[in-house]
Amino acid sequence: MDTETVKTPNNSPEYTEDKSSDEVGKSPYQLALRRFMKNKLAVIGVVTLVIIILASLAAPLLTDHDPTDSEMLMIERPPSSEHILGTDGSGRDNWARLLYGSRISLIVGFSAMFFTLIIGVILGSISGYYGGKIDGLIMRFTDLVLALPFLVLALTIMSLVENITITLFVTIIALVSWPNLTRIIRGSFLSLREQEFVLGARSIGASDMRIIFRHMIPNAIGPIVVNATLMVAIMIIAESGLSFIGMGIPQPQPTWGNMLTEAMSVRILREHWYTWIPPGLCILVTVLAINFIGDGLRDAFDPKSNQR
Amino acid sequence: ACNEEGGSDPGDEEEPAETEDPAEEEEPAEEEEPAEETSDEPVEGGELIGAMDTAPAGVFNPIFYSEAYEANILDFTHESLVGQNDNLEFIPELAHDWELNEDQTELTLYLEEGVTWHDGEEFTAEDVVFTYESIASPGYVEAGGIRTAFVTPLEGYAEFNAGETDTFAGVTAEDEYTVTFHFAEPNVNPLYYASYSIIPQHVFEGVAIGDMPTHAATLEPGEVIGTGPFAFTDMVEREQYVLTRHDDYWQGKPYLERITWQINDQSVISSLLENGEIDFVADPSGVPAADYEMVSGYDNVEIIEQTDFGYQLMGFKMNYRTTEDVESGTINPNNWVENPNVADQQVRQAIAYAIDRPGLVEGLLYGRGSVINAPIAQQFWAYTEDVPQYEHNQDTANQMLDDAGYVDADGDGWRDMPNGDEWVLDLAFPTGNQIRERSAPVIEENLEEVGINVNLMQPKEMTAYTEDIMTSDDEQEIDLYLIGWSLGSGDPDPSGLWSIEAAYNMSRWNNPESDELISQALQAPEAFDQEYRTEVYGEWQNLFATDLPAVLLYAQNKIYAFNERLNGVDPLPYAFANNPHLWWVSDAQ
Amino acid sequence: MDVKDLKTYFYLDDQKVARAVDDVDLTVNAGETVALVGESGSGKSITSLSIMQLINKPGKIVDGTISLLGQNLLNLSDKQMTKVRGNDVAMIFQEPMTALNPVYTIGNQISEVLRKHKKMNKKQARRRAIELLKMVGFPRAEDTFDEYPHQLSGGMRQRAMIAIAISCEPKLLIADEPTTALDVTIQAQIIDLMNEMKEKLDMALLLITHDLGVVAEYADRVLVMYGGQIVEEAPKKRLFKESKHPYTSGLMESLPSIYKEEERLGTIRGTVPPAHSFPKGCRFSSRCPHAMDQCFESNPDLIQLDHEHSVRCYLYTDE
Amino acid sequence: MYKYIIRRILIFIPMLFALSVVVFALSKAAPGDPFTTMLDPNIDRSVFEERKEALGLNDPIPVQYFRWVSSAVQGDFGESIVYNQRPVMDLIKVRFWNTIYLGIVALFFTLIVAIPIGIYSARNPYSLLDYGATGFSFLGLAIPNFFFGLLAIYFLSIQFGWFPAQGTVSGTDVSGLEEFIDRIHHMILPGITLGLAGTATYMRYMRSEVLDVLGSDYIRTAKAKGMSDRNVLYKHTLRNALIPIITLMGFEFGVLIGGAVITEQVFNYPGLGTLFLDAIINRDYPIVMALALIFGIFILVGNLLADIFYSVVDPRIRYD
Amino acid sequence: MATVEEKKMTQTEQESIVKVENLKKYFPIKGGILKRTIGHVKAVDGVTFDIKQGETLGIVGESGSGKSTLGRVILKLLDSTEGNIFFEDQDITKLNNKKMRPIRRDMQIVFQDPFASLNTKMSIEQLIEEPLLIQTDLSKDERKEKVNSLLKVVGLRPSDRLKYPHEFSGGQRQRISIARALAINPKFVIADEAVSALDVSIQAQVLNLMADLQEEFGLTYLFISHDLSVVKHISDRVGVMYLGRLVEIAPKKAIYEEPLHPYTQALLSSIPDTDVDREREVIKLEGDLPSPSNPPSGCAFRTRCPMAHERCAVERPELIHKGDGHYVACHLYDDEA
Ligand SMILES: Nc1ncnc2c1ncn2[C@@H]1O[C@H](COP(=O)(O)OP(=O)(O)OP(=O)(O)O)[C@@H](O)[C@H]1O
Ligand SMILES: Nc1ncnc2c1ncn2[C@@H]1O[C@H](COP(=O)(O)OP(=O)(O)OP(=O)(O)O)[C@@H](O)[C@H]1O
Ligand SMILES: [Mg+2]
Ligand SMILES: [Mg+2]
Ligand code: NI
Repeated sequence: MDTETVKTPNNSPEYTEDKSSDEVGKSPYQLALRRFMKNKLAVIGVVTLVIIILASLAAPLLTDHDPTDSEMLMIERPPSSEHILGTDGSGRDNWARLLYGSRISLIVGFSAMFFTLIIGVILGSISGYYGGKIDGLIMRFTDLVLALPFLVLALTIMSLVENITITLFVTIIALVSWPNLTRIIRGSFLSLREQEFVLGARSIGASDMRIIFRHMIPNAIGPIVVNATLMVAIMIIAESGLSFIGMGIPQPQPTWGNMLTEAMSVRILREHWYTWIPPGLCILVTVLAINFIGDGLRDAFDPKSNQR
Repeated sequence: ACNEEGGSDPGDEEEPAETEDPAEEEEPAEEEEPAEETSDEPVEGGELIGAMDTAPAGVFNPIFYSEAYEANILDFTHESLVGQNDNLEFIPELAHDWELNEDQTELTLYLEEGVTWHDGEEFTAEDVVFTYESIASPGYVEAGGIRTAFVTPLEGYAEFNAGETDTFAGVTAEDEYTVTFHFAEPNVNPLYYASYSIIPQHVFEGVAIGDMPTHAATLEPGEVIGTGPFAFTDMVEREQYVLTRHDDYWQGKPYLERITWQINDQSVISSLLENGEIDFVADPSGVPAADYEMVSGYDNVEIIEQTDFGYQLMGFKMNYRTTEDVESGTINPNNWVENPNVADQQVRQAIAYAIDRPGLVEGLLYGRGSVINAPIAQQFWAYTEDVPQYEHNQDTANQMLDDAGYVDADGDGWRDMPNGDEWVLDLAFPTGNQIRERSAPVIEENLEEVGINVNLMQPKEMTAYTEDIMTSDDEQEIDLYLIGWSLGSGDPDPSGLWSIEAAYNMSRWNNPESDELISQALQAPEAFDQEYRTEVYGEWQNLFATDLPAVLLYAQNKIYAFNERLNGVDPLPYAFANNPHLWWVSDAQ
Repeated sequence: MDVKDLKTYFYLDDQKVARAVDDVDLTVNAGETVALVGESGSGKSITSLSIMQLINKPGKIVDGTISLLGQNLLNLSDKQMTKVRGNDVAMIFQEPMTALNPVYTIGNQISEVLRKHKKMNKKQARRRAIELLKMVGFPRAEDTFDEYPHQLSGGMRQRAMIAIAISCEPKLLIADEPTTALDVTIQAQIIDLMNEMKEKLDMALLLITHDLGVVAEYADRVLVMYGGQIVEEAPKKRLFKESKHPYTSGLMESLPSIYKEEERLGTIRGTVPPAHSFPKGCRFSSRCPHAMDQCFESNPDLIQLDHEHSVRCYLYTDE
Repeated sequence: MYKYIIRRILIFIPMLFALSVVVFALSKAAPGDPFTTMLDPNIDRSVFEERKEALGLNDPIPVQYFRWVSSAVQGDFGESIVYNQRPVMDLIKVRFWNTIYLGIVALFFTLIVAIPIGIYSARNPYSLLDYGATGFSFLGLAIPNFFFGLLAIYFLSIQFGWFPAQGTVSGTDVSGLEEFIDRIHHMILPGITLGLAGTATYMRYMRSEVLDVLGSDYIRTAKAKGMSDRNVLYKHTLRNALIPIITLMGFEFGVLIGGAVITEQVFNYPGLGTLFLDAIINRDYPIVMALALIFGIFILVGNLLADIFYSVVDPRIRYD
Repeated sequence: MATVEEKKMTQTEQESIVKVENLKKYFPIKGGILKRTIGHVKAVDGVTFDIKQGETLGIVGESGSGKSTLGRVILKLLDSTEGNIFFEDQDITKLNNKKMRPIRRDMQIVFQDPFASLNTKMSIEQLIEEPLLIQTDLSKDERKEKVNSLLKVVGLRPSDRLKYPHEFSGGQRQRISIARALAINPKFVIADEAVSALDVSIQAQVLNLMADLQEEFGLTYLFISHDLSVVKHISDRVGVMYLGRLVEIAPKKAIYEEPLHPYTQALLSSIPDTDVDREREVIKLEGDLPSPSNPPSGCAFRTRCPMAHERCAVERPELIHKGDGHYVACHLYDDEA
């Protein structure tokens, strides 16, 4: 044979593939962000949500009215220059309630998500990482909580307390909604646990904490973030549903949910669109925006998934 | 079993102590022709659909039912010995005549003959005795009964109830059609005690009182037996309750063949009226004030608006019970602790001046109500307008508060106590009645306008709320509270709500003068004279309005609406269903 | 079977075009075993899927002819194609674990083909399927018929796949890396089985693999693929003894052998470039130790060295 | 497979037990006792004490629990506090089937809409109908179901009069087929409202599952075998795509029951949901307990059925 | 050839670095109605061998024969069921995670799947730095220095530091894995199918690298693979596993030239070779690998063994020394001993 043996000089740098230069050195998070930004709906979602958040923060600048102030002689007035969206059945300014209501709806959504996330991540990672008895215990408990429908459990607990404040409300909701997230996180952890890079981390002597926080959570971040996002939407809807049946954040505190309960009359539906369309739309738009974001995140973190 | 209906229906109110709620089921046998009547002749046949917004709990037994929705059925099926007329005077019903002895300790009633129960049995004096015996019998309360007030003044109640005697001496049958009520002491309003609905002895005989609430004849259509013009014959529970004509009704065969109660959500009732799917909406909620305008615009609907038999108030928590008392359930004024925040009469009056009550009526009630000044139903003979009126006037309020020494001492914009302490009034209110809920922030605002710092408490659901105010009033937190009472039509006696030791005296108003007047008004034999009672009650109302344990806010109007095809409607001051056997529809075939 | 100028491109999101198969000519004669070798990503699977017309979006067969017994498959309608697949041409896939539908029994999946193409009834199909299962070496074929894929081991599943593939006695059997996922001892069994079946049914066999050992052992003729193109074609012996293309030689060098003792392995530096960014000239130029200026300029054509050996390299343009 | 099912049922029993403990514990955590809500001042407190004693409310907690469970097993959940001491079971009986029917209609609606559209979407991704379906599912998930219900009542029932707004029947005097049609007619709006979120969810799941399966190796095998598109879709794709959906269906029971609480309220539909809500508002704990237990059993049975059905559809699960 | 000779010399002088005695790893099988443990997968079933300082021991065997499990048990990534593991004469069998930590400095593993064995969320620098961070107290700059030099060692550019795994090809990733394993200067490296997922041309690059590194750092390898030719190329000694048991272990030459165990013989004969002229006789094995949860009695290979006799079914053959470090577990050779 006359062909020379081709040897790679041992220490010479390797040829690396030609990647389009903007992808080089991008962390997976940056790449996910890029993919996310390419998703039009998701970007629209973010913009919408940012606008809503800004509006809620800027509420005092956007209206002079106190959302809990009843003007007795200004009940159910149609929109005017004084009351942009008219007034409700207690003579409160709808526009102010919409703005301030967004605060509470968002606070409820986000903080419930946050609590749920904390519980879910802690329980899910313990369960998924350690497995065995503790896993069995946590999972049985999860099953048990799941054996009662969210609303039934939430209502039952709410009937036990007398004064429903926002904190309490959020706590109760979080207390009943953690199982799903826990299961998802456990599932990811269970499969990650057997992955070679986790074994690798253990083989270099990394501590459990390090493995969980440095290796497993970042790799489970996709489902965690996506589900956390969708959780916000679910919580906002749940709040409105509970408000509707009179078990939500109590009046006169404005939330979109309890604003919508005003629409429980054909007269309002027919004659006072300005009372129910705005909060209805706000819930719809916010939840849509959040769902768009959630979907965008899902695609960004897991480009293979073909869910839209 | 107090029946505060804490449900979602706006405009629905609490019933007070049992002493005042019986009249609901009474049917005065008024013979006069329906008032606003067309010249058309009544025709027989046809049916009617009425709507109520909450389903009855399901106990269709006059001696055990507890709420207005059940009353809606019982109003058609059961009758009493005596009824009431427009002026709230007692008139004959199942008893066509009666006699009273001199010292008003014995009332003898002569019953209609030939009255039949829905199942064809004849109605006799034994049924009357049986009814009262049941209420008085041991175990009645344990079984959930709450109507003992009708039998307590009767002779031999205590012994019979304690099981010491086998027969109840309070009500006796002289013969088949004569029955006598024996009172332990001279009674001021004996007919009131004879106004309870009668249940059939032949149906319940042998049923232990404890089993009565769950007996088929209490629960099931077709089994519930009364003497009324309609029999309860069918139901789809929680949806439809069907009343069918009692052909042998003693006052003549009713025109209508059938009346169906349908349960509809408040939110759609008005539009169902408009498109004719329902024919009438009446007690307990009627048409919401907010919908009045809309409903009155419907061509096919007629409206009857009348003052409600009750009132809404804002009470001052003048005293608190001690914790020990709360735990043992005792009400002992000697132990009460005064609430310094509202102890000053002048302050209470100033607050009354500060609240814009006409504004409330105009705004929240859409004008469909009236300001009320005394704690007796306006329809009663005992009601008087001749009391301090507290017309809305901020200047007066400010002046009075200044005079009382409640000035802003620390410059924070709020008035302080005369001794310089912070002065914050906690205002509690329940959920359930939308208008009342909405009035809370309005009142807060009114008071803040005169410099009073009001803290709106978290509203609570009705049961929890009344528990707070009544049974755990030792928490010493609440200063002001909102509540509404719908009153019984039988007697104006306010003792159930305002006598010092009444549990429902939520203000813990401790004014011996008031108790003095209240008992004076019931004192035999002077009180046999209604004039006298009117006078005493006038005095009491004045005392009330001056000492002011509560600011009476408004009385909401009941708005009854019905399809114009329905004729013969003639509501009483406290109820829509009056002589339904005379109702008829113009389009019956 | 004759494939000419086959081009299958993938149109990627960002305007890029992956030329996964670019100008492939390939002939398989009846009774012959042709091996298609090449590294991962060289386009072997896409070539075979193109023949079956199972290319999914965003891929597309852009050009070429695929004629089977004189009939151009690319001109057939979808419906006509379903008659060809499984009947005239059958295919075996690499992954025995996932290539069978987990929810149907083996028997069901075999008789399905028979019923479709041979119009057999249920009973006939069952009988024939059991025969086939026996033929591919299932001793308890009756039982196996009613078993589900997850109850079989990898080798057994691959045999079941073969049973499906040969059930209609196709003219051409395409085996895309049929043994890569299997152990050597099983691999020997499976390839022997395929050869046996080929012989028995007089099929043509297109064997796709990256394992030169398998090629050396079983093929008649070999095509070496790189970057979506055939870079060398020769009968087996000639290829192994006198490989011409630097890539082919490089592959041979880098293979450790159990019979030789080599201290160091030869290597080809770098990796296969992705199909959407081949170098401008010869696709191997970026890794070729002999690359000349010319190689970076333009892509050489396939040069016919003699009637059975051709190569795509400028080193041989002069000869 | 039988082994699997038996095991699944055996797991069910301790879950049931745990559930009953939780439900009981929740009710015991409630402040006060049934009699604190009986405020009537004319009734002597000692009467309450006697009744408490008689009801055994002063017994040790485990004894109370045992008594409750053993009578619950016999279908006796005690007496309602608010509904005048009516047996809880009586109250539930009347409404039980209403809720079941409503759930069935909702589920039916969900499946009948979601599955075909999901399949269509997956087979024709990025087609007009696919975009429509995606839009629908986004909206379906974003709109609170009570709000949808209100709009449905307003437009479909009141403005157009197509459907009755409330209740389960128009009258008491229909029967047979007529009654059946009448009932269905009444259940359409609440059924759709209740099923809306599920429909949206399943449509998306179905789409992605079918897409997933269509991309799998065995579908390629089936195509390579020359199977027609129909066969590939109905035989090879659907069954595999339905497997994950079936697992989800187990959870759907919980969603339906939770949704029923609100939906029934909107439509004033006399089912367990409205009963539950009334009981919660009135703190009628015997009813709350009974219903919580029943709902829990629904869900557990739902999961059980899903698992069993799953084991039928997916042979891999049968032998582990 | 000088290096090879030298290596051989040193090896014999060296003490064994790893020794396992009668090592067993059983995985419980849950089943039955109550999910009780109803049996065991005997993934590793009584394996004894030692590895000398500086040598490469190759382990071959079919899929499921317990190779990976063996590697993981030795590293104590899995707890052993029975038997002892000695590392540098220290019994590490019973050490807990914490006590293991300092020992982990000296033993490292490189995995098969270049796509799953690197945490994709960490940059190359973070990945290679991690062992340094955990096991040493080097300063930040020192660590950076070290990362750079390691990258050079495995043939990557220092500028690749900031990239992420997804930007590299399989072969490059395997280099990164190796760099990571070498970061804390281990004495002993287990390569679990480290090249199996790579294309031949890339595989050769990595194999060469591993050989170079062994030379440079005096490493000891346990090289697990199912590819006999690869094992032959890199190993000094080779062990053959079948169903969790070591059936033969011997110096490379002996295994490949005079395999004793029928299984080894069959294995060798079924490898297709590129030498087209050689005529080989293939010993065809019947049937599949039996399930490790229910291995045949006696000799596990007897079900497929062309030479099985009655004794094989009853008695489990033990490893016996056939001279020159050649051990075999087969009844065919019992009586000769
Ligand atoms: N769906 C697809 N989208 C984009 N590019 C694709 C797709 N499928 C294949 N390719 C590209 O086509 C080229 C050839 O792929 P192919 O699967 O034919 O390689 P192969 O030779 O079979 O490799 P292996 O040995 O890994 O199976 C690859 O470079 C791949 O990137
Ligand atoms: N975590 C585990 N639980 C249960 N069984 C296991 C586990 N890990 C491995 N096994 C079983 O142990 C046996 C040996 O597995 P192992 O992975 O060690 O084999 P291997 O020789 O490395 O195979 P391969 O070549 O496929 O990697 C197999 O039958 C496997 O199913
Ligand atoms: Mg391929
Ligand atoms: Mg392995
Ligand atoms: Ni009461």
